[in-house]
Amino acid sequence: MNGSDAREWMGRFFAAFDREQQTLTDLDRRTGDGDFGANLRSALGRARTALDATETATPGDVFDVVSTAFLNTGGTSGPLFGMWFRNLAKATRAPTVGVADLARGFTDGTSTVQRLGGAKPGDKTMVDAMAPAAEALAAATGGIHEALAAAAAAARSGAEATAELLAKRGRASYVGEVARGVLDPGAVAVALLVEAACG
Amino acid sequence: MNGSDAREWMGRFFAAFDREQQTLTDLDRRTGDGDFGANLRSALGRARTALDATETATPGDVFDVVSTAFLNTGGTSGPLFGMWFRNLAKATRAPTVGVADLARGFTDGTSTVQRLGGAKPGDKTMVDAMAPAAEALAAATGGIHEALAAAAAAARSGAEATAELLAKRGRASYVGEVARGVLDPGAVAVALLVEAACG
Amino acid sequence: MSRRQFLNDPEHVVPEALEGLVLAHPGLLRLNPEPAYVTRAKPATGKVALVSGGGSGHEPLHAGFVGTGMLDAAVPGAVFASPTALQVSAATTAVDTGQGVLQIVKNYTGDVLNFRIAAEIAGDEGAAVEQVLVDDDLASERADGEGPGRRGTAAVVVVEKLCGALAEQGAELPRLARFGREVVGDARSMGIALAAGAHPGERAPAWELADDEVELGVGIHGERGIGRRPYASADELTADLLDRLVAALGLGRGDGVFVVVNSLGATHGLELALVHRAVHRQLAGRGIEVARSLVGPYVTSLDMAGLSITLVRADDTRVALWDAPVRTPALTW
Amino acid sequence: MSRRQFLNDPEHVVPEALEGLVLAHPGLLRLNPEPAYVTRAKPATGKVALVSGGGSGHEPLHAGFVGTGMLDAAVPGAVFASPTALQVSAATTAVDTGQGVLQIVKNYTGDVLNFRIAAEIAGDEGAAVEQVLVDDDLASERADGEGPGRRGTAAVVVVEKLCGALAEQGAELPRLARFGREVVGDARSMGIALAAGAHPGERAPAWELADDEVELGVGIHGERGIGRRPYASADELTADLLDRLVAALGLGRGDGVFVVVNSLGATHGLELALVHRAVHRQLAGRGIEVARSLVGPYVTSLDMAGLSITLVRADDTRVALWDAPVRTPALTW
Ligand SMILES: Nc1ncnc2c1ncn2[C@@H]1O[C@H](COP(=O)(O)OP(=O)(O)O)[C@@H](O)[C@H]1O
Ligand SMILES: Nc1ncnc2c1ncn2[C@@H]1O[C@H](COP(=O)(O)OP(=O)(O)O)[C@@H](O)[C@H]1O
Ligand SMILES: [Mg+2]
Ligand SMILES: [Mg+2]
Ligand SMILES: [Mg+2]
Ligand SMILES: [Mg+2]
Repeated sequence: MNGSDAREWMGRFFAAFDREQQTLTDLDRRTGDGDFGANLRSALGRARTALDATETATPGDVFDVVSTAFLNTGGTSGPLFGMWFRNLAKATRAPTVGVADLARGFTDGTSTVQRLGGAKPGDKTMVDAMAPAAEALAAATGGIHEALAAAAAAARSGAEATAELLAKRGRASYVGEVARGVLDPGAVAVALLVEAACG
Repeated sequence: MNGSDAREWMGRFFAAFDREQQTLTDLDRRTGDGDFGANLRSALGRARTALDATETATPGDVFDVVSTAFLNTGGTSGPLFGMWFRNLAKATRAPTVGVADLARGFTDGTSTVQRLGGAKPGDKTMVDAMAPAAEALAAATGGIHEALAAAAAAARSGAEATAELLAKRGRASYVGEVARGVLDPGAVAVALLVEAACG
Repeated sequence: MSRRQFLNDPEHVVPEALEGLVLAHPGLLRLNPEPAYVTRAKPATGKVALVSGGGSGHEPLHAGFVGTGMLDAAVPGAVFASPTALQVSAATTAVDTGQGVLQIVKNYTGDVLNFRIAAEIAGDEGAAVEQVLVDDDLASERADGEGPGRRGTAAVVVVEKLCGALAEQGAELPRLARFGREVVGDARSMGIALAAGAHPGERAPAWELADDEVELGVGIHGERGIGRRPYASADELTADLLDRLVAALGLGRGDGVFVVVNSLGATHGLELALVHRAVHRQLAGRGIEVARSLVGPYVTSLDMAGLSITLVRADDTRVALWDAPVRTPALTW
Repeated sequence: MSRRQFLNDPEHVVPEALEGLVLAHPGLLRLNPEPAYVTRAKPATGKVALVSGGGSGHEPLHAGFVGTGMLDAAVPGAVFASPTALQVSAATTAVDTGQGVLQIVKNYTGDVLNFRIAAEIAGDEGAAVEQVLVDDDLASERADGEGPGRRGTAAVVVVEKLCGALAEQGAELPRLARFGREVVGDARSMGIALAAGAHPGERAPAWELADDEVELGVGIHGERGIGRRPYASADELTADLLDRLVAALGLGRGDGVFVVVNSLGATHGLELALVHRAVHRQLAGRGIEVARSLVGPYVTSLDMAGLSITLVRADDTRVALWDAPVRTPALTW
């Protein structure tokens, strides 16, 4: 994956979010405070504008821009996504990066999010999609496309599984049983992100 | 008039006020803000207590105590009466005082009230009773009893005449024609005061 | 809608608050309980003493401005009622050290009467007393010059600060009085309210406004103003007040002013700050320079939701006096 | 009942107010507009830098406490919302002069998260960063210790003052952080409200109370408290709060405390002063000495009609730090 692949990945992610924004907002309305779609839109809008205005060489350059956009956003998800991308950027400073680099970025990103947010897998948060995606990449043996496809599938099924969980962290923890059966919007957003990597 | 005569005068004034308090309040209710009775009661209550607790020799000592009580009172009438009594006290520092001393005290007191309050005779204020009383004393030729009786009559008719006047000063000036036909409470209080001097 | 306050007996609000204030500033203030007045904890010597006072309910005015570089004594009346003449004369003689006393009096009938009497009494007792009458409230100006004249409002803080600094420099009483009167002549204020306040112990605000109206030209005693105008943005409301103030003072390009953006009680710091921004920008747009500003609650009207804007002509002398050190509960630099 | 505020676009309240604040204190403050933070006009050198911040709506907190003897930078978020991680990290690296940075953070999930991220980022860029988490609000304490922990409220001003003074004396970062955490451990606050405030641009208060009720244990974001209690005299309400605070800190005869009687927004100076009198008398009755007090609006919750009482254990070292000079818009001596 080189710099322009990374750009295209982000472009597909923006487009996927545009399609799913309303769904994500509805999920946060049922499990949190309903601003997840708006928080993400402002972060991604800022990312899109900044990428358009910035020369980037390596994938890391691209992810730095996206990280900054998220870190300039309020809410809980903004700064956590920002730190996830920041770790991904640190692992992808070469002009062309491979599965091992991505795996390291995903893994470091996930552990940073866990450390900062205090959520463990199973707490019904974005971590429930991040962690399986990182594991899938780390375990991948084939080429980058197969690895990313495996990661995307893992993220999606992690996100799907959040429906059954009771939230332990974030606002959803305040509503308890009411959120049972509802997907966690942060985890769904992670699934969209990793799926977008597959082209 | 010696110190104990002055004390008795004040005692009769307190008693007259107790009788007329409600009437005075009603007059202020119709021409001003209705607190004249309460303002005077608090000043005279303080004067009564202070006189009971204070040794006095000359009439001036007595009037000083009353002056202080008035000057410790709010409203417009309190400080004006206080300064009137203060002038009377300055003129009556001898152990026994005569008509000339009283006339000087009344005259100085009236001009101080006029200077401070800016009211002229005919403005429907306490001055309309004070000024004729002072003039009557100044013009008196007989003994102190006749002089005080003449002053009392002059104060009373000055007070009665305020009914016909339109107020130029004080709160009564805000109500205009509505106060026509109503006596000015400050002027009535002056009449009570001077009448009390007659025993 | 009903208001409540933190209080015990409504009759005791003022003495209890005075006690609480002085307990918060033992190094700055002393309370004389009877008659009630507040003086500096460390009395000044060798200077003209400054005394102000008036009704309570305007806190931090006046007791909050007692201290080095400002007042020597403050004399509080009951809520919205003048202190008595003997309170004022007692405070006046207490702080006189032989250089005389400047009394700073807001123009209200009761205050004027009681301070004038107090000045005579203190004069009889040997104090040289001069008075500066503060009458900055543009809303109460009458074209025919009749009536009691403009009310005294937030400009009193500027007068107390500048005269306080000049007194600290050793200026003599006549010069101080002259200077204070010049400052007053160059000061105008105007207030605006979004909601009335309520008297301690009373649960209804003094008056109600329609949702789309604001009260223009309010004073500091809960009185209604000179009229209503439509509610509008802070920038527009500021422009309305500034237009009048600038015209009244005849300010133009190149002039400098002190600005006070004063909370009338319940107005939040965010609101005051953004109104100050509007004042600054609009004056700059007219070529008028803001020399110094005060933004905060200085002369309140109980818990009124409103603010006043004061402009006072500034020059180099006055700016130097403004910048001179001051150390009081409510103003320190 | 509907509230109104002085504002233009509700979205622009915070940047406009920041501009207005800094214009009022050009000698003290500088504004970095993007990302938004406020620093001292004259940066300090050779000392640990202090950075605080959090949601807006609490003015004068935090920008009002930037200056000599207190903060080096304040980072404001939107009303009641954390500043972003990059705002905080930008302010942190801007004021670091090589001695490191102490971040003072009120305990709210968003603030904690963003400050923690900011600390990592600033750390990556070479700044040594330590944090003091302020969690003084007794009402939000849970017996089981679960949940996000006690909220950070008015004790943050005491922490900023004392740490600010210690930093000015040249204390090193680890010692400053340790000291700050000790002060926090000795600090508890509790709030009480007579009426809720309203968000800029919103016309209804966040909640309504019955006429005979007060809200006990309110925070500083317009949340309801932990319960209602009957309206009562200021002395009784004060006793209710003090009982809890004294018990929580285990205070007894011979102990000394700092006291903050803090307006939550619309509470008048008269009310605050008389509550301070009650605090003083009631603590004296328990043999507890009030070493120093602050009485006024320090950490507000928009225009809430309410107040909080903070007690912080005082000792000679802390009193000396309290008394050290401070020069900021909202606290100066
Ligand atoms: N402590 C946490 N750790 C990891 N992820 C979290 C945590 N708290 C919340 N999240 C994620 O953030 C999402 C909500 O984000 P957002 O709406 O921006 O936050 P907020 O709760 O501040 O409104 C949740 O769906 C969840 O995935
Ligand atoms: N300017 C004035 N000069 C002289 N007497 C005045 C003046 N204004 C008011 N008075 C007197 O004061 C009386 C009212 O006194 P009071 O009720 O105590 O005053 P307030 O109007 O302050 O309530 C009036 O009846 C009138 O006699
Ligand atoms: Mg949300
Ligand atoms: Mg949210
Ligand atoms: Mg009356
Ligand atoms: Mg009256």
